[in-house]
Amino acid sequence: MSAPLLAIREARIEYPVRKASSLRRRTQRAVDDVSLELGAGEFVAIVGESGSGKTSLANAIFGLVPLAAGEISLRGERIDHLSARRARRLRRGAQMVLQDPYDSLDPTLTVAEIVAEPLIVYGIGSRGDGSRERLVDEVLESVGLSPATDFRDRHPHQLSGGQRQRVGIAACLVVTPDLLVADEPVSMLDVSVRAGILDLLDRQRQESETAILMITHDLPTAAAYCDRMVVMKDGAVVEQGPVAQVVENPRDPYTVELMRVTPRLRQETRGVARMP
Amino acid sequence: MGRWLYVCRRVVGALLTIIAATILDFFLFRAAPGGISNLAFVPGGSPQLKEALRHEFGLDQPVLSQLLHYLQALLHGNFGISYSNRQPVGPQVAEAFMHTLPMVGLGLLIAVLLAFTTGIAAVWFRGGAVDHLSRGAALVLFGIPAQWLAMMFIFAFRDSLPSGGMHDPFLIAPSFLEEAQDLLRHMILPSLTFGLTTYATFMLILRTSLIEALSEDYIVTAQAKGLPVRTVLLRHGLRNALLPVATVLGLAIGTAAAGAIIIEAAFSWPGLGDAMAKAVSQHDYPMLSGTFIVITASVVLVNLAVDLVYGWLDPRVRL
Amino acid sequence: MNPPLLEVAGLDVFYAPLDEEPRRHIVRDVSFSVSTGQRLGLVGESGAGKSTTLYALLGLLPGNAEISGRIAFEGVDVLAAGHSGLVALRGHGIALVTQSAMNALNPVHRIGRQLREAMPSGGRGRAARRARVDELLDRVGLPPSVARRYPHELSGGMRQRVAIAIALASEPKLLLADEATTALDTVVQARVVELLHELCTELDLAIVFASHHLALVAQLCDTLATMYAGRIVELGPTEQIRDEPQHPYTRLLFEATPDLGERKEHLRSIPGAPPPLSDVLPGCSFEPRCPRAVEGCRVRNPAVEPASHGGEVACLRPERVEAHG
Amino acid sequence: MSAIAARARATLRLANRRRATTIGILILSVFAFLAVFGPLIAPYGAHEQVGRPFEPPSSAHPFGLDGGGVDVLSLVILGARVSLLVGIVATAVSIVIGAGVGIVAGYFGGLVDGVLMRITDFFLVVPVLPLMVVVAAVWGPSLFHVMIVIGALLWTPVARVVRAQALAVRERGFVRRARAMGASSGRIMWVHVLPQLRGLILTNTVLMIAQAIMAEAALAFLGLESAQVVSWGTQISHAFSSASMSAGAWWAIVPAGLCIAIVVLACNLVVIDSGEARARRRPLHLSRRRPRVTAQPKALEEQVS
Repeated sequence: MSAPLLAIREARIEYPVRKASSLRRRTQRAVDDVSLELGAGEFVAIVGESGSGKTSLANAIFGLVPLAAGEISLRGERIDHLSARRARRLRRGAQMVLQDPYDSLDPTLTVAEIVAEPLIVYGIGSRGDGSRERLVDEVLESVGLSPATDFRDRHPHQLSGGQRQRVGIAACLVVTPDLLVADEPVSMLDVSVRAGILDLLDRQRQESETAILMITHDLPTAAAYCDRMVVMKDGAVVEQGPVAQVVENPRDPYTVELMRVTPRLRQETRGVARMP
Repeated sequence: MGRWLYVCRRVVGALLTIIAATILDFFLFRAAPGGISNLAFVPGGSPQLKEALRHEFGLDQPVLSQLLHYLQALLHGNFGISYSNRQPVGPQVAEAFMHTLPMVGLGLLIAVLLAFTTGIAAVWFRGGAVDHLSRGAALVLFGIPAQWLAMMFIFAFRDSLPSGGMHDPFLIAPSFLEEAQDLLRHMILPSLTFGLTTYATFMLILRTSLIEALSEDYIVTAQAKGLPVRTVLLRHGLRNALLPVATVLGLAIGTAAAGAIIIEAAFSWPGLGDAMAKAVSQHDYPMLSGTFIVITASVVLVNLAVDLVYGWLDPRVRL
Repeated sequence: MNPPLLEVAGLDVFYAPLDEEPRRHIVRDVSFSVSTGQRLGLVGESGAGKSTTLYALLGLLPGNAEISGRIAFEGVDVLAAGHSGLVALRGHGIALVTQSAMNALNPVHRIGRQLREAMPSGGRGRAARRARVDELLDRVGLPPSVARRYPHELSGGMRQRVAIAIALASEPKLLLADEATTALDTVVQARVVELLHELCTELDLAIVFASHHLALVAQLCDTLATMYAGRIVELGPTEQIRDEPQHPYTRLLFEATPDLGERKEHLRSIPGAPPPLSDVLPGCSFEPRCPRAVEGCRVRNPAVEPASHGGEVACLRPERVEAHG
Repeated sequence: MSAIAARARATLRLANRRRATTIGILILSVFAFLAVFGPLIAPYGAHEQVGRPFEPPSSAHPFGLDGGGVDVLSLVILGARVSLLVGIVATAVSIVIGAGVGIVAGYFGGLVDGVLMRITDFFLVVPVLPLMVVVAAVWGPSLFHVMIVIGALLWTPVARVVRAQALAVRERGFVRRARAMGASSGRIMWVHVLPQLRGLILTNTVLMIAQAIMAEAALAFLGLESAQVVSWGTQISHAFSSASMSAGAWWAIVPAGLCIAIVVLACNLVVIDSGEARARRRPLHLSRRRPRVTAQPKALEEQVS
């Protein structure tokens, strides 16, 4: 059996906390004993409220925060505790889509420079021969920013929110990753453009077998797009399974509660959910 | 609990800063090319004399024990002997400090009063004549060298107000009232110069912070409650604007100290600044070092006071 | 019949240019009414003019705003008295709850003080005011000890409850809520919405709830108004609008919003983006993005007309008419 | 051709919008011109006695003569060079130290940040001018010493603001993305962090020039600069020590101080617009200006009946 694309085993993440009343340093667990596997072409959502540790987990995959315990491997190779250089080579296959499209693009760069950055970092193509430019144009067209010549030289502030997020995705797809980690990819966008962005991610998965790990607090969106759902609370996974099972037959009390209080649009008996 | 820890940390921090400054002062005067270690030698003096001088100044001992000696002496108020008048520096510096205090105090009062009235008015009438006028005045005052303003005042009031010193030496057996009046007449120009040059920074900071505060959401909440404009402006706007003002005010005190030195030198006001200026021209290093330590310590302590006031103003302070 | 609690007719809000930008028309000819105990939801995307409409009702707009139209509260035309008429409504009859960011409460004052400040002045002793603080906190489900706390010591949900308590302090008849639950987690959000619902029924409070969260608005409100580019394009009873939206934008908005358990195949996005609010459009502002647009939509701005679901719609080709032939 | 015209028009429009900046730059250009070509323009030398002490302004000497019988106009023109030179050299020193410390501390954080900021805090709290006086006094009066001392002691505020901004940029999404990508620290600093700080550093540079010029004048006044140096600072100092005030020779005092005031004001004007424009775009929730209620109700007639 081949190794899964992404495997997180018993991961624990801790942050130092400084309290005024004590001079000793203490740590707080943001993620505690989380295990998770992701196969090629899978669309998995990590659902949780603020402080559930879902963003820390995403940061750990990219080595932005150290693991206190456990391991993370990509295609069977461990990527935690690695030197920056080796990790860079391995992580080329994993890219990150961020939440706030106003914030995730460098305002001083042009669209073409932003999209080309991973090519430069990983040393793909060379500067003179126009190969990078061709790649950039291709990927811009493929995310729906066409013709690419209209967008290449613009700065982020000259784009709408949805267009910015498309640029952010293009900057990931340009290196044809196997894994996209999308941290709240649509929560800052208007409802009317959300489906377009998610469809783009979904199409990428179907056409190129790219696995997608979406981190979100928006249960209905996660349920609509994902195959599998992982529910986190206070740093721990409380439930995971196929979407239909988690939504219709939740077992953990927290998941039950979450499903119950999520407002429904077409629910027959409308009204405010009563708290016990 | 958290508050007390904050206070303790600040007090310890301030003390450490003062100690570090005195150590810096020690090394500056000893290690630098024109420092005490060279000055103690009389050109052409016999080796015996040199040795005696070295011994007298303690220069034959290791640097660390010299430093400890020096700090110990400072702790007892012993700042050494002035080169120029052969008197202990300590009492002279103390006296000068007592002279500086009222002048700077009155100046600060002028600056703060002016800054608050015009700063609030400038925000309230934003973009209007008051705003432009007070901002323009602040910007111009910001760029005027204190010594130049002092000279202009001396020139302008050369027939009506005294241009230097603290007392009229020809006043014979004055009553208390006469004496106070005389002091005030001498103080008015230095204080005014100090107040005006300091005003600019205070006013510009207050204006910016107040604008910042008034664009926050809690101002909307306060207005939606139906509170009168005055209450919203003062209790919610100004109260929050005081936080950044306090932060920057502490730092502005250092700049103000610089102004005080120059102004005292210009008006021959017998305070710390004047003492420092005289020490420079007379190469009176013990005096220079003494005034430096006292000025630094005062500025650090004022900063400490500002920090403590900040902790009291902002309930979020814990660290 | 009694006059409605609040009646807004032909409300327009402009922003005069501050810098180099052109003059913007934020709220365009908005009319609606709210009666006692009614819960009206304003839905729309960012820049649709929801917040501006609410803030205009209390005269809380920045100095470069221009308001025109008619706003009547309990039958009295408040705009006739100019801006001061609106100011008079604050703390007397209409209250506001803003987004639950940290910033809505003053960070340097204790909660108790901020609550007491919001009470109508006069007629009450010190002890009575303190008792009222406890009562208000209890009303929103918080213990009396919260009065001695500072905002930064409270969680997001607690802060939002405090904000609601402050709004209730003046015993208002109408509560304006601007994205009041947006920054909260799902579970906390549900509790706050439940609290609002409870207050409406128990205190006979009317509420105007502005949010981009369609499902949430549909859950809380009995009446729904869809806003697009400054206009109310459709208004009517929530259930009817949900079941048979007549404005294409409303229908598309519903189709873009996933319901729990629904798969992606049912979801659609709306191509294009809202027009810049500086633009003077001769026709319908939704026309460039509308799948049903015809030539006439580009030149004629549709008037608000009664719709078959009992509400109103502003569209030349509403969906219902098409379906019936 | 038309492209050039369009560009010129755009520049003019910008100049009109940023009027204060434009005025500031124009004033600074005039003084920069004087600093470069001063010796060619000045009618007399800086140490040349051309008449009686304190000769009042006349057609031959429009600014009169100072206490040494030197032409004040020539002194003012020649003084621009040293004053601006001190401003620029000292600023270069302090910006390099300040921005360097700020960026390194802000980007790396942790222990590096802790150590650098303790040092910065110390120098931030210790009053700068007294320290400058002590250092300059011990080191001996010299123009070079003055420049270095000013530069080496004025960097702390720059380090503070640059660090704060660098910390903020570090938390921005695009830096997080670049780090997730595995980009090197050097690349992130150079491509992502530094460009965001450009405006801030530029603003501080301009303000620092003003501060350094004032500091030079202060040190000169306290006698810490060689009396032979011809700067605005030494002129004020000479005017003071030669008792121009009591001699009624206002012309010996006014020009040099005015020059300093104008240059400092011009520096402030250059940067004031950017801050004000940002502040203006953020409307206040409370201001004297009230929303205007226009055009009376359309449906008033129905209501009245």
